[in-house]
Amino acid sequence: MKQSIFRILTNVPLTDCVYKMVLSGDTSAITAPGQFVSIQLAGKFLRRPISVCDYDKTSLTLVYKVVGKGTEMMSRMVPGEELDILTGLGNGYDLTPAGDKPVLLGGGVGVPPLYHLAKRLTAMGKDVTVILGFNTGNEVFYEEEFRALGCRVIVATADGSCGVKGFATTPLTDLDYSYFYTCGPEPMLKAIYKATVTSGQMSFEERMGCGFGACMGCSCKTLTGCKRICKDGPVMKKEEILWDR
Amino acid sequence: MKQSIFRILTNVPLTDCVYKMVLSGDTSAITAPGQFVSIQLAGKFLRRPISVCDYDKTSLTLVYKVVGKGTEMMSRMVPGEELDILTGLGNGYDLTPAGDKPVLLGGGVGVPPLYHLAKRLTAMGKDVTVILGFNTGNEVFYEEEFRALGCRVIVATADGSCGVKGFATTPLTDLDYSYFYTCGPEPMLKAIYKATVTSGQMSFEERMGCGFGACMGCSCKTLTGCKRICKDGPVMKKEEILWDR
Amino acid sequence: MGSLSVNLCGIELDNPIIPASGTFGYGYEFAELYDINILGTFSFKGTTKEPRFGNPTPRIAECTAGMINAVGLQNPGVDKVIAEELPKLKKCFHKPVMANVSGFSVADYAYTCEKLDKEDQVGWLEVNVSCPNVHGGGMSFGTCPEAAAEVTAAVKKVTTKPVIIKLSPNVTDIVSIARACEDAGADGISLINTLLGMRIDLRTRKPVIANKMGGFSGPAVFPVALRMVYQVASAVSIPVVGMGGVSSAEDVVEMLLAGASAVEVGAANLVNPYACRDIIRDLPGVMEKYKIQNLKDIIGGAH
Amino acid sequence: MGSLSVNLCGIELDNPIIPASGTFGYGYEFAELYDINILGTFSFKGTTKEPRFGNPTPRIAECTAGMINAVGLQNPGVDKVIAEELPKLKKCFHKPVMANVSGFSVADYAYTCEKLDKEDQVGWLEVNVSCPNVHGGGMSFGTCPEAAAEVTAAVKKVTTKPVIIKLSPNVTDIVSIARACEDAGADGISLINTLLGMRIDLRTRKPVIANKMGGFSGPAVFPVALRMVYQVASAVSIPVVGMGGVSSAEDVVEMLLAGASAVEVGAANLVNPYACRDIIRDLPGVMEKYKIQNLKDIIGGAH
Repeated sequence: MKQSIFRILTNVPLTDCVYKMVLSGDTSAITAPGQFVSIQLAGKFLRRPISVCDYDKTSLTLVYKVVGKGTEMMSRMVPGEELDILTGLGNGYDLTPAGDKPVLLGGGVGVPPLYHLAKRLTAMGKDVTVILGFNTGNEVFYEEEFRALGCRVIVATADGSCGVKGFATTPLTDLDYSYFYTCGPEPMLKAIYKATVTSGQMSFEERMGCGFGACMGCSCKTLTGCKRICKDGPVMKKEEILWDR
Repeated sequence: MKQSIFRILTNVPLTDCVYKMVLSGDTSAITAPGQFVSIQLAGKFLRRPISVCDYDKTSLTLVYKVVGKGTEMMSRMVPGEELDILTGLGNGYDLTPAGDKPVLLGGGVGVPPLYHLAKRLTAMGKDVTVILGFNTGNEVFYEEEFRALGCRVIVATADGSCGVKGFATTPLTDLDYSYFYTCGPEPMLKAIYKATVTSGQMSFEERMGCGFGACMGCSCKTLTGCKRICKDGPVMKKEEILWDR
Repeated sequence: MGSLSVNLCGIELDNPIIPASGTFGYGYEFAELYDINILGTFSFKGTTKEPRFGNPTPRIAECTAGMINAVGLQNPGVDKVIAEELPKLKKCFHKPVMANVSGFSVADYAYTCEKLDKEDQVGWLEVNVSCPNVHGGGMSFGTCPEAAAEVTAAVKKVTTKPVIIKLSPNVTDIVSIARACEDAGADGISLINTLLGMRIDLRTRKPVIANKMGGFSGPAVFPVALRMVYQVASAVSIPVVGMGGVSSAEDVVEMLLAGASAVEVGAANLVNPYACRDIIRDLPGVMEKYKIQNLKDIIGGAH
Repeated sequence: MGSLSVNLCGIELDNPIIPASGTFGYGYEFAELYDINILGTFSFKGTTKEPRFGNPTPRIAECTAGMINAVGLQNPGVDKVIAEELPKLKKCFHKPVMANVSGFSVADYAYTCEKLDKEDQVGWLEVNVSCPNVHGGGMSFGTCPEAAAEVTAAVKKVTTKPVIIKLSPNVTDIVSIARACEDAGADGISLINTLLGMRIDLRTRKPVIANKMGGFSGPAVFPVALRMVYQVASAVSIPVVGMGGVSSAEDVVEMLLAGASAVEVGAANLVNPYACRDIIRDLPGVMEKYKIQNLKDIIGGAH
């Protein structure tokens, strides 16, 4: 974990309420895809945890949804403004068990953390399939970005207005995959837990206090004991998940 | 009273800790010299009351001393920044009883509200004497500005490092004046109350809640009953003042 | 558009917004700024039997997201309020007004309430048993169920108007005090008055406030206020008026969900004199955002 | 340069800065960020007789200038704390540590304190009779002088180490409770624990926190904390540890002036993991600005 100042390079909307912010700063504390950062906002007491969409040595890409006053404040920020950010939070995805045909399943604002994961897996020469689930067509984002990485991309919308009609699990049935990685709302994670025939990793969300393991605000029970979503998670192995937390 | 947004035109230091800020905005609510404005600052709950140094139809000049975090925040503001300001607060000085040879006595940060007063009195053709009291020479400001208005200016410093050695009252002894106006710390006001041989008006300071007469936070007793420094003051007639408040 | 109206002890309010006592004077200063008849009503400056100058100054200290005041019930006394203030109030406000009353003995409270009961424009009596700024006064009544009940019963004897008891948050068990007031005949409960707070000036190394301590209010106290409103609303069957740090239309909705039938706005008026006008203006938009048809429908919705 | 050192119940601290229980774990997470031996000491995660998972999530709600938590004393239980946590703590922290203890009965408190008393590194026992987040537990002991005294006496019987009783601010008369603890043999008083608060989610129209209410902390509570520290410090002759919203070196000085012998820093650690390091770094400059030679000299200076 590292606390440092980042400068906004760009901040543009991808859909009605999803924005993409690119910042420049020290990303040396980020060690794995699926980790998150925590942003201090003027006038807000708690930091805002945001998953890392992509990063390199000097830049950080965040794709976030405007859900409250804090993220709305972020959406109004302009290039040149600076932010106090804690980087390198959480465990992130483990790439080693991916196998050669991993599938990545993202639901809504759960899509962003899968991008850098896909980048790493494709770079390793894996045959990567990405399933992006949304409620409706005008909510779809990052389809082309995943394609540009060389992934097979399947979009699913609940109302069928774009891609397959159904949920992220729908295309799974007739798909051959070696392992799965997912991030999204809990109902979707539960469905994926049931639908998947292989092992995999899931990224969870919870209201956090500190974001770095100090306050026990986001604890959950697992088959391997109590875990802190922010520090021992947000990514958990399918095998350790206890749904009745 | 009026609430409106002002834009900073300039904000420059006059001494180590006294700054001059010129803003553009709607000054129509300001009706008399000696009134004050109340400024909202990000992250501060209460507004900051600042006396009006000068104004015209579209611009407002504030000369303020950095005493705490709020005024320090103001001193770091740059041209173009906007401020939410309540204007036209307080009663201000009454010019009618000035006579033809009024004397204006200012102590430290009590000097600014006398500037627009001097401007009005000289415009009325009065023979105006201004006595500026400071602790030491490097705290002196606005001497030239008052001279430029055509006032006779006498500077007094406690350590004698500039002008007359002594207090604002020192030059009074051999001065012929028709009426007095003053603003400054309470010990100085008490001294002037004793030293002056004519009637006059004094401007008082107090910790304020609202600044417009609603909260009774700055009440004081006078010979003419309870008064609110912010609404019935800050200017009071010598005749009504009760020192043991 | 849905309705903003609520009912407080049998009197219909156009909306639940009520400037709190001590932050709105007797109304006419604010009437110079906007038409105060847009308000549900307002609670006028705390009135006592005898005139009071109040505490020495400084009476005000700033805090993070709030302020401390130690005014000490400055007011001209009930006779002068009736003779001089209410006629001025009547000129600019044409709805029933809430009369806020404080005292130093049960007899004081009864005396002042009996006089105000005869004023046509007084719609409710808000009896303040919780002023933190008068020694041996107000607050002691609000920290003990028996004393609060005694004041309530005495006031009920001398008025036919709805009696709302204003409670102090500086207690271990707010519910027992609220219940005691209800049992003694109170028609409503308003809370919270200010939290007892203090600041020290690092330069002088002395308390900022001449009276050392004072009443802490502002957005900082909102979570404590909301909690107590929720607790009291679930324990009594009479209407609850929620207050404490309310500064936005969202805060008002949150208070109603906690069980408030109406909402008082205090410190916010002192930093934004148009606070109540702005909140009333913003309420319809917030209701639409959260799919609220009528404000009445959501009172106590979080229980 | 003057001295930052203070004395807490006979043990000298290099400075008065103490991370508060529940915001600093058992130290080692923060030891990855900076050398925690710069601290005066720290109070480790509240420990109970049996292991506890605590309350369901959500456990956290944001507020203006603060937060509400309802963790509910999650901890592995005293035996595991001694077997697994303290050895890890010992590796990164080489000063006496403050052991924070909670319980659900007088026997619980005594049991846990007796076990921790045998640990060399434990310098003080901070006995929490004020947790707002456990039903029928902790807090009830802290809201009644007799119960607080009973816990104090029971703990004093099983330890020779200084016993500091941590009090709840959710009471009518904090002074009577502090005095009862002193009379029962307490070596110090620490306050304030969190204020009981609540938030409601306008979208779901339900309380944000699964447990409905929780403990409110952060800069918003500072004026209430300072007031209670001032009241207790003038009523007892044992050392007082001040806490509640402290986030800066200036806040620390204000707490010392109010009568605190040392100062705990809580919520600030959660939004700025380097908060205590920064405060210790800033103290000399603030002391110079306000012409303070030694911090010891100004304790209780505002009385």
